[in-house]
Amino acid sequence: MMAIATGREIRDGELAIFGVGLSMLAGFFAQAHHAPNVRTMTEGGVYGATPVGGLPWGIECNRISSNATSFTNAIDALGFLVASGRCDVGIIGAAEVDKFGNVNTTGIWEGPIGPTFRPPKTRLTGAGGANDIACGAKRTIIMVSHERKRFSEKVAYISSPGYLEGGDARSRHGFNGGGPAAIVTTLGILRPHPETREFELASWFSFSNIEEIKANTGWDLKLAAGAHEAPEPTADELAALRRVDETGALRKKG
Amino acid sequence: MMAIATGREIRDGELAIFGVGLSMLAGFFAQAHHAPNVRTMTEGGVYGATPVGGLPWGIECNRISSNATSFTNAIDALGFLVASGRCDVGIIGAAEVDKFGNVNTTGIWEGPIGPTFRPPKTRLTGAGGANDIACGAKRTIIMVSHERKRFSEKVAYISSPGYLEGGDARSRHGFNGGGPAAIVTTLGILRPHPETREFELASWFSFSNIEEIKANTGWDLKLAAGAHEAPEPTADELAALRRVDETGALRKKG
Amino acid sequence: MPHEKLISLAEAVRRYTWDGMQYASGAALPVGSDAIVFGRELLRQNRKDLHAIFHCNTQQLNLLAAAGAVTRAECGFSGLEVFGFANGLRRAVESGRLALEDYSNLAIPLRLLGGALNWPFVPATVAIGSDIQYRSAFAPDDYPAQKKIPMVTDPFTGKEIGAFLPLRPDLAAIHVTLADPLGNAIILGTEWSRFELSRAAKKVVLIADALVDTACMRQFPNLVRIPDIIVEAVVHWPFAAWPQSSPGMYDADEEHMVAMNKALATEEGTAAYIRDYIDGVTDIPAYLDRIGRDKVEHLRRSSTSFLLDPFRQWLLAAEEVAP
Amino acid sequence: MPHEKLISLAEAVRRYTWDGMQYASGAALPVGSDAIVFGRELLRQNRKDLHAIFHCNTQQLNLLAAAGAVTRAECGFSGLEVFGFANGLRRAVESGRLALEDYSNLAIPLRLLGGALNWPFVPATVAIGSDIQYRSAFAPDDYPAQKKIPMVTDPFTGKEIGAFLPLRPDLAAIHVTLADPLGNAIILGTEWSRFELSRAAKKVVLIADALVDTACMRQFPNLVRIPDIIVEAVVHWPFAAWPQSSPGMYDADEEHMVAMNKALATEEGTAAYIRDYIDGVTDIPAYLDRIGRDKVEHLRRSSTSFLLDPFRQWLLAAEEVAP
Repeated sequence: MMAIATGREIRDGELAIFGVGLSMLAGFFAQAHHAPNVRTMTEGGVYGATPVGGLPWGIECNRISSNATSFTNAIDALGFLVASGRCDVGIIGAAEVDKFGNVNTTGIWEGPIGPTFRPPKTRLTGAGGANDIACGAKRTIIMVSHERKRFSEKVAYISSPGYLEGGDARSRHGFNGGGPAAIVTTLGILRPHPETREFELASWFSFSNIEEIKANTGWDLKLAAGAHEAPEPTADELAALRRVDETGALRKKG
Repeated sequence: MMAIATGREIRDGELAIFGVGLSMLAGFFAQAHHAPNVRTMTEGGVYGATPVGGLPWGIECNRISSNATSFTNAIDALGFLVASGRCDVGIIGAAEVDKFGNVNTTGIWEGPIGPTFRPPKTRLTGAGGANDIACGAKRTIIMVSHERKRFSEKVAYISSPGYLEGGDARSRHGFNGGGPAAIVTTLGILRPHPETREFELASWFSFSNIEEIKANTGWDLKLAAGAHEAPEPTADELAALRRVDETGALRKKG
Repeated sequence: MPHEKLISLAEAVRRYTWDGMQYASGAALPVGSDAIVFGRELLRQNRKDLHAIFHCNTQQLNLLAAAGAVTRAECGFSGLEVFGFANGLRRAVESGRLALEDYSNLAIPLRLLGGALNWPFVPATVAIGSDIQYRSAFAPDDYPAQKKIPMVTDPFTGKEIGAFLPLRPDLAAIHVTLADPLGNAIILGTEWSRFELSRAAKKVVLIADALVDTACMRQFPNLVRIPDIIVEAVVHWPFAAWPQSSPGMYDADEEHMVAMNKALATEEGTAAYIRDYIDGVTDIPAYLDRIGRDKVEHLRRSSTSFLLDPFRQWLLAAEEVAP
Repeated sequence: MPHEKLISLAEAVRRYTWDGMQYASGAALPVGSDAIVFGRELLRQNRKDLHAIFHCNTQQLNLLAAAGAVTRAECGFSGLEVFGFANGLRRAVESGRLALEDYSNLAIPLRLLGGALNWPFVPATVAIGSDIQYRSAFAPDDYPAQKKIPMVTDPFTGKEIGAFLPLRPDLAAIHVTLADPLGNAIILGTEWSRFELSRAAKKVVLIADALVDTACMRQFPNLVRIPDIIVEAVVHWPFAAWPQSSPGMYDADEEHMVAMNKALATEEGTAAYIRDYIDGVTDIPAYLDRIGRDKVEHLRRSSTSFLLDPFRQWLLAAEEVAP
């Protein structure tokens, strides 16, 4: 459902950058279903590839190298096409996200870091290309498992900026991109309030509800204007998803 | 003689950038004679090429494309390898040069341009890669025909910087390169004074003399310490030159 | 086979150009590969007041300037290498009809890099300290020019270096050796600045000497430096760079290089050139006839032809590629 | 054939590395191609206190960190993609033995670009406004950090953006698919940042999965993105990236990826890994034996093998390439 909900955010003809795993599943699902002309890329500069024999496990896994039409490089993909503001939509993941859509993938400190930087208790993967996407893509979609520990009032470390302190805080930094348009979770979809930029509950999946989502969110989650249950996946959507995820490896997760 | 004298300035193993014509003849002469391991490049990012069937008439003339080992691009050649300060020696030409080794290849105004920029009476070719070489190469060699109108107290327009107003003026601009090491002319060789950076007569070719050179120089040309007649081309040098310039097209000029 | 992006030369010019636009040519070095056929069509469609972004001058800029179609130009080099001064451009500059803003051959691609990255400025360690920095043809009274290449303070050392204004041309008409109908392109010979230009321009049209099947791109993805996702349209036009060269495809027509430049030195010569080589030469057969079929065969026998060998099996025949 | 630059792996490490140096790996994406054999030899020669510049973490950095050979590292991404967290690196960071300075995946190649151009700083529109800018593992008390990514004022608009410090590593050990004995290299698969790194590093050593005759480079000069003029030495080592993949040559050994990362999670596991896979594995036959000859054949049957087809005719046999 998470992959379908994310895929619905992608429009036909857009230039879209995916990571691996669910993010790529969502992207290729969109391509197979309603966005046949979506222009796909990865941060490594792989263009024109379609998944063969199961989705790739890595951005440059040979599975994606076997039918690409172009290989370039990181400055091209993340710089010329993403940080420049040219990419329409990027999908990123998060270990922890806060109410302004800021993402932490760097570490868990158990409490604030303090004025002196110290190693995290648990080191995560760092920002990777997600920071560049979060800064540069016209809009981003954040995919994250809906657990209370992952939805914080304020993340310990901002690896990839959402709306920072909220409001127009992004505009102080000269980013070329617009910020997160949605947080798609295992339970529903959160969207930013148009002025405060605080994320609010916009829809819940049929198997969840407002109370469950609030209970799994670490801030006092508001209900967005017009919040509603998300439409169930259609038969067409499910068929498209199955075509993309031949091996079923990812479907079971999301 | 001009090609041989310029070639003598190039040392074995150096990274050297040439333009077309005499400059390339000088470079390939050096490679054929005393600098077999000189690493040659052009500003277009052509690497590993040796002249086949006569020297190329253009930097990307097909003659140089027919046996190159690598083609890259302008930022690589002029930026990464030259403006960076990595290139040991660059050879550039000049329509007009002044006593501090500043080069004009942009236009002839007949007198100073004045506070308002106006089109030149005679438009020349502009700076091209010579400015980048003049700014970035560890040292440059300027090749120019020794005529009074080409040797000015001050050029009307600095297309490629030598020592600007002399002394340590270059250091104000953050260039990565060192400036011109010699002006090799049709009559002899001028070198900069170590402190004032004014170009002085360092040697004259056997067929010329101090008086002729002074008469063809538009500033009061001083004699460098240790000025002397340049050694005659050796038989080995002449043989190497002939091997490089198979067709003889350029030899007659220089 | 999908043909979506294949359009005619006339259609490409109609659709993607307008009077007063910033028009960039994607070329190799001065007398290298430049889609001069695009410029010929610009003249047939009477485009005017162009602001030309040409890394280096080519015969295309020389022609457009001679014909009075360009009022502003930015270049790193404005000659024709061994063919001497570019007479058409020169005449337009000397008469004051065309303002030529001088940069260096590194400054232009760095400005394109900055445009591609959407940076507000690009650090400059070249083209500073000289009259390229101090003199502006676009702002002649600003002397020493403060706005052309202003200084910026390095926050690490406090020292000053220069800052270039990034370039984002409205359109880049980029010459490539091979393209597929989707818009993937292979360049043989140096890229010069075509990689950066293709990302800096707001729109990209490819002009390809030959078309190949997409299978060729899948065999050589590392050679596809311009991917379809950034390309609006593909125009197939053999000898698109003539009289200039295209490594792997054809040599320069040295005779025509000289004759053309000679013609562009005068108003009358330019008019005659347009009459003889541009007006009415609207399709490929007529174009190749005008070059001369013997000449075409001669130029094709280039010492660089072997560079094309690995790709020949995917070349599409004329009947497969008509848009 | 000139063999000047072909040297053994052991000789390359002896000649071009030292304790405390800035060491960069030239790699594809995280679990892509990285010359991990160079790191294995660094451990055999007991190099210590390395300052690692890795665009992304790889199994090489994971191994070097696990073994305690790295005290400082700069990365854009420090995981192992689907293989999870990099346990060796993670353990070194969490214990405080290794200071990991975080950047983003665009910040690192832009810093290499700045190093290659010898700019004093590089404009930054990413990695700013976040803790990547405000937190410095190398200067933990500088908070919010003023020196890691300071601000610079755009002279055109007066607005502020960030400024990255350029990188100029002492050595880059770059994994390439094919090299000739002169040092020209072809990369299959994305370059990631190997082009910029090869120009930013003070010295470059290539580690090639296979060697080819220079005639191959003359046939495909546009694929030669690393020319011999900037290369110090060439090491031939098949499966140089194992257990990682090399497009066209071999797939990743997923089983060993998992087992290796599991081993690096503990001191004991790391010691066992070094004993089993590094100590004494000093020549190519022993190395391939350790991988397992059946495994080697299996990994070679990659769905990307066709990418190598155009180059097979120039591959040099083992007896032709012994240094």
